[in-house]
Amino acid sequence: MKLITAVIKPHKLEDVRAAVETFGVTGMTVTEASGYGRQKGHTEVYRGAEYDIALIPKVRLEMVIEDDECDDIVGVIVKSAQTGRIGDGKVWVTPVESVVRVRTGDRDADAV
Amino acid sequence: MKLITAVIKPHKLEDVRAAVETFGVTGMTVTEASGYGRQKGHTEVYRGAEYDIALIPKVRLEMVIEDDECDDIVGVIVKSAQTGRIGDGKVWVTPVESVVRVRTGDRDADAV
Amino acid sequence: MKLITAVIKPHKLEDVRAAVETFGVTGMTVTEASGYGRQKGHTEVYRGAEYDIALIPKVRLEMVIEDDECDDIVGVIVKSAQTGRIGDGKVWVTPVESVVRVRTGDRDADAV
Amino acid sequence: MNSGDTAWVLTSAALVLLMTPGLALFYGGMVRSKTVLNMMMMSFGAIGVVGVLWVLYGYSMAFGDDVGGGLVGSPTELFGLTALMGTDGLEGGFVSKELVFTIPSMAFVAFQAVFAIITVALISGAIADRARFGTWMVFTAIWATVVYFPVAHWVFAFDGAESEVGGWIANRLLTIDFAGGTAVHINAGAAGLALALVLGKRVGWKRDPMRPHNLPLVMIGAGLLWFGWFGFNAGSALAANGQAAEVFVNTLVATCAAMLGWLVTERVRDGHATSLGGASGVVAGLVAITPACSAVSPSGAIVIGAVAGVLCALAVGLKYRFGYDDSLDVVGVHLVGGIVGTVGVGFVGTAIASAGVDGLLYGGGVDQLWRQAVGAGAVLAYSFVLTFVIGYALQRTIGFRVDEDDEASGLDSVVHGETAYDLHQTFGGVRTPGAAIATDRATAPAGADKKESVEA
Amino acid sequence: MNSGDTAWVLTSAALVLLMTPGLALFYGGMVRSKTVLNMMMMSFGAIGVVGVLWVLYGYSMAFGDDVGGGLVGSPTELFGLTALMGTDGLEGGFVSKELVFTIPSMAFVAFQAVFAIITVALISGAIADRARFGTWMVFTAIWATVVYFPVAHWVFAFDGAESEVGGWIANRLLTIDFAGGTAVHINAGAAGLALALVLGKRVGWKRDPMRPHNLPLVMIGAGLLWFGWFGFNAGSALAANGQAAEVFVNTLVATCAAMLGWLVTERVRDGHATSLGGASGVVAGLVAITPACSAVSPSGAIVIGAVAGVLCALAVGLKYRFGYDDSLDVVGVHLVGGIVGTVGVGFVGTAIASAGVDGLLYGGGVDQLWRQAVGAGAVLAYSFVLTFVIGYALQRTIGFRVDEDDEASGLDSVVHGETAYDLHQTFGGVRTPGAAIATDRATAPAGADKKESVEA
Amino acid sequence: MNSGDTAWVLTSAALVLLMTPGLALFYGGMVRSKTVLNMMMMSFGAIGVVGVLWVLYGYSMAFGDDVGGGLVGSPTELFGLTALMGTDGLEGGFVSKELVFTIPSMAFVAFQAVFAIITVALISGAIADRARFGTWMVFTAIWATVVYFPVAHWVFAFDGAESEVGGWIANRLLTIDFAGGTAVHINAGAAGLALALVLGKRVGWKRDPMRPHNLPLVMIGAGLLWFGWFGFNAGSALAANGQAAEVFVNTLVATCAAMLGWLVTERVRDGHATSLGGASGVVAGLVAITPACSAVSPSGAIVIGAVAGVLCALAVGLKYRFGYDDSLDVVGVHLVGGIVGTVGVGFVGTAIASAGVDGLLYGGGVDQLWRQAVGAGAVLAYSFVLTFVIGYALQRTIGFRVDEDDEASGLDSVVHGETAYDLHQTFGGVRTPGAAIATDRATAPAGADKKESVEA
Ligand SMILES: Nc1ncnc2c1ncn2[C@@H]1O[C@H](COP(=O)(O)OP(=O)(O)O)[C@@H](O)[C@H]1O
Ligand SMILES: Nc1ncnc2c1ncn2[C@@H]1O[C@H](COP(=O)(O)OP(=O)(O)O)[C@@H](O)[C@H]1O
Ligand SMILES: Nc1ncnc2c1ncn2[C@@H]1O[C@H](COP(=O)(O)OP(=O)(O)O)[C@@H](O)[C@H]1O
Repeated sequence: MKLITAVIKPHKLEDVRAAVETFGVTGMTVTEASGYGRQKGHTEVYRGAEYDIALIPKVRLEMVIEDDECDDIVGVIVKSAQTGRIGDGKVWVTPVESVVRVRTGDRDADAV
Repeated sequence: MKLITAVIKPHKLEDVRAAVETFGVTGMTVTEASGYGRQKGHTEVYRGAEYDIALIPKVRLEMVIEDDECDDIVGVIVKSAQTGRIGDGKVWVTPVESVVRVRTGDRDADAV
Repeated sequence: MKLITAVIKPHKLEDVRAAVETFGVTGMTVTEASGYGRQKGHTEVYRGAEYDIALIPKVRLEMVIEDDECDDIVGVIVKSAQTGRIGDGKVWVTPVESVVRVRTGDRDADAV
Repeated sequence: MNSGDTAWVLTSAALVLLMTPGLALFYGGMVRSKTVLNMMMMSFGAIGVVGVLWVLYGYSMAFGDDVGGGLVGSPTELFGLTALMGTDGLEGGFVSKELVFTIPSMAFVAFQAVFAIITVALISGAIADRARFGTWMVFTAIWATVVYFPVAHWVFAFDGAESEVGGWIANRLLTIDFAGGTAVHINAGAAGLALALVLGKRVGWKRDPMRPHNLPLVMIGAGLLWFGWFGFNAGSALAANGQAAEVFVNTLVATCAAMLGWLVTERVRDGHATSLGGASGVVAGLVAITPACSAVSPSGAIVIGAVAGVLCALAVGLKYRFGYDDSLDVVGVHLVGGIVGTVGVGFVGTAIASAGVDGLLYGGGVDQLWRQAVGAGAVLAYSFVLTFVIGYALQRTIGFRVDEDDEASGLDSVVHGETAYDLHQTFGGVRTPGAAIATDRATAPAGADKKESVEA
Repeated sequence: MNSGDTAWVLTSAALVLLMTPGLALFYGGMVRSKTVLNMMMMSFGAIGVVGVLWVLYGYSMAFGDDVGGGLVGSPTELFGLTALMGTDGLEGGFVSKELVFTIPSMAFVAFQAVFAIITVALISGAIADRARFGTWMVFTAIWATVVYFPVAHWVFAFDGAESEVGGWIANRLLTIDFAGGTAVHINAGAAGLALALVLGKRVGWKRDPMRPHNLPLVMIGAGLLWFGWFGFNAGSALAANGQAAEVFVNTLVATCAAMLGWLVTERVRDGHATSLGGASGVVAGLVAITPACSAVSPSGAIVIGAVAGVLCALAVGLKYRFGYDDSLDVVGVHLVGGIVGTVGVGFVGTAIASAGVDGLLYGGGVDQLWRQAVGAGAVLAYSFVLTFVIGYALQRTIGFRVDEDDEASGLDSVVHGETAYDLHQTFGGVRTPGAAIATDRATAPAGADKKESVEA
Repeated sequence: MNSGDTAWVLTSAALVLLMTPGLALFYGGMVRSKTVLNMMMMSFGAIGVVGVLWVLYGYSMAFGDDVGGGLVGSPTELFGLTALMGTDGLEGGFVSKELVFTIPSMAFVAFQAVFAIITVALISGAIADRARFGTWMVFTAIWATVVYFPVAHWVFAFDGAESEVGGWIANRLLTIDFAGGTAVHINAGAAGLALALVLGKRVGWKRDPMRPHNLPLVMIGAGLLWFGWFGFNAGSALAANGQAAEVFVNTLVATCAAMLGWLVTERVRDGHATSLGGASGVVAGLVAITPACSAVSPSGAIVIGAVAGVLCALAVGLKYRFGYDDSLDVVGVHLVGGIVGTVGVGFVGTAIASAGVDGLLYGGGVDQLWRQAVGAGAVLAYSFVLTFVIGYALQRTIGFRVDEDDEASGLDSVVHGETAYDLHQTFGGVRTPGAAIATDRATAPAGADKKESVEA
């Protein structure tokens, strides 16, 4: 099993979800995140004092999937999350040794 | 070392924590998350316009633990987080190459 | 590639970021987290009823970086996040099989 | 008709109306974020129901001539209020034909309407997080009719004001209750206790942390309540005169003293003076000075306030000892505070105050003290028993308490189909998985049918 | 000069001033968290612009003697209001030399100023999330001058009050509009519709969920609006008399009925009675009773309220059917509610009310009904056409709508350079990457230059 | 006694009382989320302490006959206010025996009480996030006694109003300060500066971002302040007359102009017109028109407002240049705004205004100008010096500033044992690790003992 972690622009969440669903990914876990990178933040001014807001809102997705689907799904995520502008995010893959569905105790392929 | 990541129902957090503590797990990191999966969300209505709220509140736990305790602890988490109803969540295990305690610089088994 | 995950005290975020930047780490993903461990929380009182607030605010950083930089960067993080007091946090390293930059499709070393 | 008096009573009526939304905020901030809307809607719903009933027959039951041997005013006498309409027209300066003392009857109607409303709304604090909204709406109608309107008649209907023969507590027992320590606060407090017993404890009570989800909201509520309460108390003079001014000062200073009393109690006992304590002290002080505000000197007001602040701060712990889940302390604040103020008049009342008689500590003996105690006790007992019966009957018939799953999910989403906050910097207002919007009501199925599971 | 009347009108003016910040909260809570500040600033900005214009020439245009064949009052007659100053001095009790009926002209100036302000602010609800703030400020100035001041003259300038010859709707057509169903609500509603059409739909409308980000904020707003509205309606009596008291009761009870009407409609149709529905019902009821409050009995007020609650609850869905993005339902609530109330007087008006005539259902025939309909229609048409022209001209010249990227980012950060909430337990107020603070304005470049990309 | 005047002053007193909770919100929204409760409690605490002192001896010190060569009124003369009680009873319409002009003394007591309260509360903005709450409470008592009561005597005690011999600024120097530009705003502003210097800068000042955590809360506060300020200014006429009406209009329009002035300044300098700027402009305008509102024409009010808006927008940057951490700009807004208004009267005052004399620009020469400048300077100097001494003494004895760890953790949890918000959709109200609840106070150890470390 693999764990795909994707950090993307928030408004791309639904596009990505819809895209991976066609590959049979029916579950994922989503967290709010902030990103720091090439994309620059913006400036806010409060009573004349300027603040640079460098952290940019992102969404972080985690999907545990089967090994053989991995490359395809990464490709699908990249494609559906792409706007071509700086800050589109990253996708990375890490190995998973086992996964369990809490409700049933099912393991690995049966668990996702 | 292993990293156990568990996505569970929020109200099970304390049960899980208490359960793993008896296995000597004294630390963990908790994040708020939202889940998408078999469990369906609910509908909200604002001035007659309906919204399906599909993302369901979950809690995401991370514990770095020693290799030999791994199976037991996963078992304990699954047991203590189970309600038997759809949406109980997932637990997955990934390999950890090293871990450091920031305060002391202790490494690996000493660090957790 | 490796993924460094660091759970640190919130007010150390900027120190860590500045420190790793000198090692060429130009991007990272940040999430709000709560920690449970040796560090004890505090007590709140509402109309005479006491609550122990055990979860302590932390910041969780993720950086995907190249293998050979890993040890140095972990060292730098530990150093810059250290206050020497309980609750300084943990840093752990997990293997990454591949990473993609969404904007360009660049892979691995080019992607971060 | 006196235009200055009328101006003050109209202003006061508006001030008291604001108290109920203020209460909604005060209560709403104290519950968990998953039930704040339900908490607020119990107050807003009470406004809707009681406001309409008041105009139809409530005012008549409270201020009409005695029927039923003094139990209540005649509900038909002023039904629909048409009898109170009529002015002298443009040339006559629109002076009202029907007066209560120096003000138009209609101004008195409005002023008393908002008293009825807030009394009912106060009760909701005792049953936070677990009541069916529909049943609550039915309860407000029945309770107002069977409990509040009669009690208001006893306490507020002075002989010769609106009708010839008024209530027994005001005119025969001669309990001093200037602005409603008995009719409003003891009444609501006793009813809250009864309902808390009927509905039972919240799931997880004493185990799960049910701390306030938004204390600034509580503070906004407390501020608006305090502001509005000047209308409640000083407006009860029904005139802009020296009495109203004395009452105003007493209301201000008793509240200050109560806040300090509560904060000091907390600091000594818990080690922290809290903002929730400050806000609670404000309300406790306001409650306690309500019956007493025209019968004490400013120093007496300080005493009543300080005592109420300390005692209520202690009393909110009673529920843990006796095991009733009076969620937002309607008993600890309104019942106890109401008793402190009502009985306190028997101790620190003074004849130099505009409507006072000398209490025990001012050499007046126990005469007034027993009048105060009997008045308080009568309202307490009546309200507790009747409310228990009404609540029990509703629970047994249409059901008053939601089921456990819905309670765990939170009433906002289950009952009202809403979420209070959507502050996500990231998800907020972006499409999220499955967030299809059905807006054409003709084709969409009803929302209730779609609900599958919200028990996460 | 009558001091009681003056006290009441000054109080009412303060109450109505509060309505605009209340509206800012009501509207602000309904948008997404990324535009709440912009939404609020549209209201606050309207206060600033219209307040200044009112003093300069607005009051004069509304209440000066007819010029232009009755279109408007003379803008120069009372320019700067200096002509209305002057009192009898300390010995004379500072009695005002210039009166409107029994109150100082200046009190009337203040009271009417806040009417002008809120009418303009109301419009902003129709164009949430997408208007350039600078253009909005220009729009408020033009719209107040070209639309509001003339319409206020027609409806509110009674012959002989401030000036000799007043407006045609008030004095010739004899439409009954006690507190501004036409001049305020139909006017703002029609203008909102026109602007919504000119600016077009928000990006993602009907696709992305644009649910309210903070419903307790909406409830605070609704509470303050209700409170302030007593000044709006009962203050329009311009005296503390029997009429004001009748109006007060009608305003209270109609609102209660409307809230219940809206909630029942929702419960039946959607399966949930919502808090947003309760708050919306409150506003719908207040809107509808505004023109009618001095012309109906309390029972008539219940009818008008209930009808408005139900109809407005249905009308807010029209935008989805007809495809205009009236974001916060200025049309569904203010235009529809205003029509219900204005035309409703033709049905349930009654001569026993202080300023009423018998409507159709009270045997009065259709005479008043057509007067009401014509008054409503005239204001609606005038406002819609003029607003459309003004909006279109602004869009074509300086631009009214922000570009798509800015709209997606949210106007708060792009236009105002601010974020509404910083509630992060962890990041809040700790240094975050790159959070350098430039405070010496002399050396720092202007903020606007630094903005690079906020389109995430 | 005039009932209309009394109604207006009672209403005004309630309005001004509301200003302090309004200020709590205004200030509370501007700090970081970890200190919002502490910020609000500094205001609420001030209400408690000053309210009680006022009744005991404060009113007497401010409005009793001169003692100490005119420094202050006699503290014993009206101790406890019992001397002001007494009415003509029911038959006499409860007319007060003691009057100030046409209103009951007690109404004046209430009205002036809330002035004392808000002045003290204003100071807290200068020392956000770092003051010990207990010491703050002690400070409020000392400062009110030693600084405010005397200054109020100088400025507000007119000969023959409450007592025979009043204060020197009001009666001898003849500075025009209608509603407290000197006694309230310059006074609080100078005190804020002194305390900011005594306590020193916050940890991380100029380095960490300390942006407002909740701007809608700031806007609610600004709205309530504006609303209440009509009582502050127009209520200072102590009557519902032509003067009150003029003052009302001036207060409205100056604020509008100030808001526009601040927004334009920001737009030009920073590229963004902000909501915080709008709210700040509102307050700056209200401050500046406070002393001037009865002495200028509406056009003059526009000038004073606009100048204050621009100057205060610039002045809030001074702290960065001179290096004092006046956290929420008590100096930049209240001191500067107070000076603009007080000295401004010397320029744009006009004799046609009810209490005005011609200023420099109206051909009145410099006579009034120096009176204004001397009055302003005297209060500024007295307040600054005394406050510095009081603050320094407290810091050296019981300690005024919290330690660094507590400051980093945030005062809410450390000092008050509370967290302002618990909005977590997930954790909120579910059991979290170790969340044991101790509710039986008899057995539980005090909370303070349990605190181990909150310095994360
Ligand atoms: N080395 C990294 N490790 C983890 N996350 C990263 C890393 N670099 C960037 N990110 C995440 O990816 C996001 C986009 O990166 P950025 O450099 O701004 O743009 P791009 O990926 O288009 O070059 C960042 O906001 C951050 O959340
Ligand atoms: N493939 C996956 N990868 C990561 N998290 C998942 C995955 N599938 C489900 N989840 C998480 O597990 C939660 C429960 O899954 P769900 O399918 O609703 O129920 P169950 O696990 O009981 O079948 C989801 O809300 C989501 O957070
Ligand atoms: N086994 C673990 N796995 C993951 N995170 C942990 C683990 N133990 C501790 N942590 C995280 O590290 C933080 C600090 O740990 P703690 O035991 O309090 O102090 P220290 O690391 O200084 O001994 C915790 O708040 C938690 O977020």
